[in-house]
Amino acid sequence: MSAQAEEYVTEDGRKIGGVMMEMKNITLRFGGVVAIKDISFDIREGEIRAIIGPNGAGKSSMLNVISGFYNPQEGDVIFRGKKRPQMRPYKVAQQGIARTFQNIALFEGMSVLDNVMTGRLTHMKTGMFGQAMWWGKAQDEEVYNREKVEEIIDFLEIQAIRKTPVGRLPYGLKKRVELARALAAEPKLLLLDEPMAGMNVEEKEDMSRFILDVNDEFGTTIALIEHDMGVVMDLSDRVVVMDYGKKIGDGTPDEVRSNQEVIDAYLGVAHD
Amino acid sequence: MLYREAGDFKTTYVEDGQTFPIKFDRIAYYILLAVAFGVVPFIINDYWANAVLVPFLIYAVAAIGLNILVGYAGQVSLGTGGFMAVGAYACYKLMTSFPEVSILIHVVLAGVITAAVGVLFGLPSLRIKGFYLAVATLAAQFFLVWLFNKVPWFYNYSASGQISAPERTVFGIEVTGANTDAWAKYLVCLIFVTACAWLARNLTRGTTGRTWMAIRDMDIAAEIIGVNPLKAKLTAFAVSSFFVGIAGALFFAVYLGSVEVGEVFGINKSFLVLFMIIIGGLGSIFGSFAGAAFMVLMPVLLKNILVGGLGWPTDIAAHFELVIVGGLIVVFLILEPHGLAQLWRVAKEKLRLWPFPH
Amino acid sequence: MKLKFTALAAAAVVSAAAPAMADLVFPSLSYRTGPYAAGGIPFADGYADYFTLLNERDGGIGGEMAKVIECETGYNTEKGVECYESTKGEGSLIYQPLSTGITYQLIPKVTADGIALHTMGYGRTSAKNGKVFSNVFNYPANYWDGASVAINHLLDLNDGDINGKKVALVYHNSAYGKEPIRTLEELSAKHGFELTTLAVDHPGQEQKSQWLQIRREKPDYVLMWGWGVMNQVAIQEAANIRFPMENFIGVWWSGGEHDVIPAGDGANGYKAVTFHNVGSDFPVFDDVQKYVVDAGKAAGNGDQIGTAVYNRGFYAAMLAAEAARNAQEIAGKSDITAADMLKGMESLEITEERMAELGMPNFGPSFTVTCENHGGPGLGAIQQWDAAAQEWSLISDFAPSDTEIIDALVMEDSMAFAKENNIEERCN
Amino acid sequence: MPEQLLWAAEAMMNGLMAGVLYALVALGFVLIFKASGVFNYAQGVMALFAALTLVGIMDGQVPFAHLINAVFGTEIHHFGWHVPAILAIFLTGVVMVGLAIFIERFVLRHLVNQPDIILFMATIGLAYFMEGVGDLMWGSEIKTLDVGLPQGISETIDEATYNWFGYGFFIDRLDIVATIIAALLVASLTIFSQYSKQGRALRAVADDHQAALSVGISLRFIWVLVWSIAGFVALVAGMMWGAKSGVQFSLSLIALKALPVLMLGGFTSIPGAIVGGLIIGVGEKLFEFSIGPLVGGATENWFAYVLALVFLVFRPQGLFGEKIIERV
Repeated sequence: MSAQAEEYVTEDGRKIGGVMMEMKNITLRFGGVVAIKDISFDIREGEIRAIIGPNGAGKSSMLNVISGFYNPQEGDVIFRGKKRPQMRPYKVAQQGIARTFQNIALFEGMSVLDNVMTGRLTHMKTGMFGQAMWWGKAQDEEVYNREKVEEIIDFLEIQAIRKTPVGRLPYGLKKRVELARALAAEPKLLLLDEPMAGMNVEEKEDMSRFILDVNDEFGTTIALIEHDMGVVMDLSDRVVVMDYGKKIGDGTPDEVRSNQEVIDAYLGVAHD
Repeated sequence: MLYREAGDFKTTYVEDGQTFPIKFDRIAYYILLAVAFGVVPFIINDYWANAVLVPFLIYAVAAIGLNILVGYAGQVSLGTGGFMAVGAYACYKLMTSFPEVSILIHVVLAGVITAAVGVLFGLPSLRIKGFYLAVATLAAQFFLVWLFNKVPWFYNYSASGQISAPERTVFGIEVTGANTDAWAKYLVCLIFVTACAWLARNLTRGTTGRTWMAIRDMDIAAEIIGVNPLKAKLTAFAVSSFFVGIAGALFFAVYLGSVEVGEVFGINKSFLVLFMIIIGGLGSIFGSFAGAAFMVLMPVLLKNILVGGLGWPTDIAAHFELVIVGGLIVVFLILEPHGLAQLWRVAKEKLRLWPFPH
Repeated sequence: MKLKFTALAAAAVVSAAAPAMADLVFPSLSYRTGPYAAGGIPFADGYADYFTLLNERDGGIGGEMAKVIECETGYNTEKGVECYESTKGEGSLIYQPLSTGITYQLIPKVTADGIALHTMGYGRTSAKNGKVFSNVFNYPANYWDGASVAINHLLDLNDGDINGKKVALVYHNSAYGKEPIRTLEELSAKHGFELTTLAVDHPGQEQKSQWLQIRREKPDYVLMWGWGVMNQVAIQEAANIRFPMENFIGVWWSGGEHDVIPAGDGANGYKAVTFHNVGSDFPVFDDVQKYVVDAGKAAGNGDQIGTAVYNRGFYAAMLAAEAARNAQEIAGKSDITAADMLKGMESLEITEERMAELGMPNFGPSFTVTCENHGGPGLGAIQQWDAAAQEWSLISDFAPSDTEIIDALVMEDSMAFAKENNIEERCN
Repeated sequence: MPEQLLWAAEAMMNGLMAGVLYALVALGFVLIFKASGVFNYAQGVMALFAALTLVGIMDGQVPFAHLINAVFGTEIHHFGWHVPAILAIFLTGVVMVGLAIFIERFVLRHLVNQPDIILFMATIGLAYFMEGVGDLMWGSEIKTLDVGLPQGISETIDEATYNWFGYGFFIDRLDIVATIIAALLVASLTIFSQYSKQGRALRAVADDHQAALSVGISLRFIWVLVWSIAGFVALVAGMMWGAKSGVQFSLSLIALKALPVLMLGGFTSIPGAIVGGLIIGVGEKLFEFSIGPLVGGATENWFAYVLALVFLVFRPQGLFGEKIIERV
């Protein structure tokens, strides 16, 4: 386990709090295949936590466990001090956990604006009947949330495309829209599954900036999976390293970098 | 340049979110409403009402309902005929059990009952998807028709098994039964269509609509961002069935006056309404109207041209009608798979630029 | 494109709405397409041919030419409504909608519009009560008569005693198919036979279960209220299980040539109830051959003459023409209106002499229609199929049904209808 | 009660026989869905069209006679010859291949890469179109189809079972023949798709369109091929049903009998179609036998669907599908 203090302030002045989410001895199987094997780690309030590892290490499965999409056969997920029972993903989302996807999962038939507005569904309170009547409560709510969404659209600099159908956008912009959708939920914990996959250097820089800004301005806790080691080491406060479903390293970027097991895994030393 | 949006700026989110953001459209819409309510009732005759307008309006309600389910929520249903039957029989039972209550309330209640039945048959949609669900809804279609045919309570134990709408009035004007005037039938249906379209528009442009579309486009992602798929799918079934039930009630009470379930609400009806929304355009309220108009008018028009105009024998004309309607459907799908609504959109975009295409 | 469409629509509607008076208009709501076309085609041909004959041979009815406006319904209720609305403005005298669904549609409409509706052997049975149904006629026989005539035939076969016999009813699972059940239940109570009912769901392609049950339970007689493909399959299945065909009796809608021919020799001996005669052995058909078929004016190929359903259409046209003639006499003018036609129908009298005069001796029963009784006496006969000769023949005379039971049922149902719709009794 | 059991066994046997026919129709669906992803609603109308054509050729009917007569005032109906059944079946097969080419050329080719529902709708349009053309070509009256298939109770089975159990089972000889033909057809289709070059191409396309294209398989050829095979399957199905009821419009409704089979067996599984067909056939017959009398009968239409529905709710992957692991 990492040896840092309970609460501290980073060099650039961000406040890292206590444990927000704790994964305890998680094991996940698909039939006979073990995707995650007895992994434990935690995510702290306000930090940027990275999960890295070679292909097939079980990183995405781990993220899916956090977001409630997969239910682990063994182990507990503890969120803000309470053990989380098995719950459907939408309930997890309602607890304030939002995410993006490795292969973009936008709603292709809708405009950018509508996509981002779906991110605010967890904040919409008007009942069906009120919506059917529209005038009054539903409209007020719509306008209020539209304002919130417009803030995020401004923040991510996608104003020009807000009425464009998502299907027509290039890859990089889609990634950004997906981030916007996740941010619109005003999450406490934001999960990013390879936010920079398939991007060129410029786009990566943009995305890194957005991620840091999100963490900085909104104080959002972020857990991300990324392949680009440079990016990971720059961005994150702490890193979990996985290989073949097992945890082989956990700590600050510097600690992980010097971990022999991690080096072996990345340099491809044969498993015995 | 008559049709344009340049200079038509929106300064509030309310204005930006309205149904017809372009001024020209708005005016056209109000004129259409004014003509529909203010002019047509005075010039309508029996033929236009019974053969064209009333069925068109009722089918439009059904098409809006099905479009919510298929076009917005992405759950393909082939049970429309069965759900219309629920609306019709619910309306009949209500009309005969509580004759003192207004028929308009009965129609709405019939919609509510159908919504409940729709939710029941929508439950499998949580586990079954795509064509499998489409075929599964046929279970509803066949079972409901069988049920209404089999259980005499539904048709008040009448010897014939037919249900007939008794005469009912609204503000002293007959709206069901034999002596209803053409304009009264038309107006009742028009009111329901307008109300339904308005409700559907409100639901689809707001939170509920986005929930449905999210489920349609990618149900797994939708659930992960916080959409309760159970609620989203079941509300889609409920709202859709509500409209379809209203359409069924009107179909029975106002349009036909008497129905037998197997004949009127058979599987052909399900396919017909599905045709309407696909030809009209999935996920479009306007498309529901366009599709209903196309499928109601086309056969009447063809018949009048082939038999009335060209004097062909009726059977050859009827066969040609099948060939032409079938052929047109295929041609339409090839030319514009997104339906009449998309055709209209493209035409409008062209018009915006006209006469300066560059 | 849009303009053209509107123009076409307008043109089409104008042509549909333009009134063309002066002739006696007999609209024919036919179904030459769809699942039931096999029955619809010969009926429509027979209906049209009779009026063509009158026009060609006699110069119309009482000097007025008869005009048949055919409109294709495809047995579809909505199309039927369209047909009605598009033809009623043309001075139509009488509608024969040929479908129970369309009949129910039109009952209130014709009543409001003052036009006569004749549903011969189908439609709403209780329309027989003219006190309640002012504009609807169903002479000479209805479904309940048909059920009773079939049971009477069984009584004849068993010297008047069918106590303890087992009778099964195979019926189309629809309003039409359920029509005879009530009557048969009453009759079963009266005569002591044991009734089982077997429903066949639309369309009736698959009837193994029903016929296996019949084979197990071995009823003495099987009655059938079938329609469409159900008829052909039922007759084939009956032949397959070796059910004695002479104990298998269908209603008239299960008694066409097209119902039995697909089963080949297996159908030999099958019986059906009918209210009109069969075969082409009538003098009038010589005239049809001469004035209609040979003149190239036949509605069909001319090869349907004498088939059961052609004759039914022909008979329907004859009754309509006779009613028109009667109406002309009463009104004292030849260009009668729909209101005159109603009077003509309400006092129609078909006698043996009149039918002989028309070249149709014993083509149907003789009967009279009154204001109270729009259904005639309910006379029916039994026809039997000869597979070798490929023809039907009547094996009984037109005999009355059990009016005691049926009239009570008619009264009950029509009164319920009157109460539901606040109709005052007439003819008092 | 042994008698009840025997009856149930008899109902089951007949259900199996009916199931084979359902499987045959379902097979037509599966073939097309596998190779082109099209849910071919027109399968039933294809059966009708094939049977109409078969009868028309056998009786030497003039195609479009009614139309020609109406337009030119002529009186032609028949060529005046009778074509032997075997030759007529062959010629009908040729017509069905022509139809497949027509469909590929004028419909499918223009709808590549459209969503499933659009393709589905196109086949409904096609169904209307073919129904109209079929009626125009051959007329809409009922035609007797006699290609020499035996009909009626099989006395051998009746006697044998009577001697064994004291109750003679009813098995229709037509059903026996149909079962044999269907079995042969299924076997030859399996052999064809396993061992012939075209069969391998077919499976490749079913597996992955893009990959198949990239190794030089002509998608168009494959489509024509499967639609031809489906047309031939439709012809066989049309013959079997048409022999019983005569060839008429209602033949097109047999498609509705195949849909629950597809749900149960899956749209892409040939063994699924066969086993599903048998389950549906037996299920609906047994239900009608046991529960039918209690609820008024005529349950078969909806029961097949409800059975498939309930099954799918508990096993969404269908009969032979792998357990679905959802991914994001």
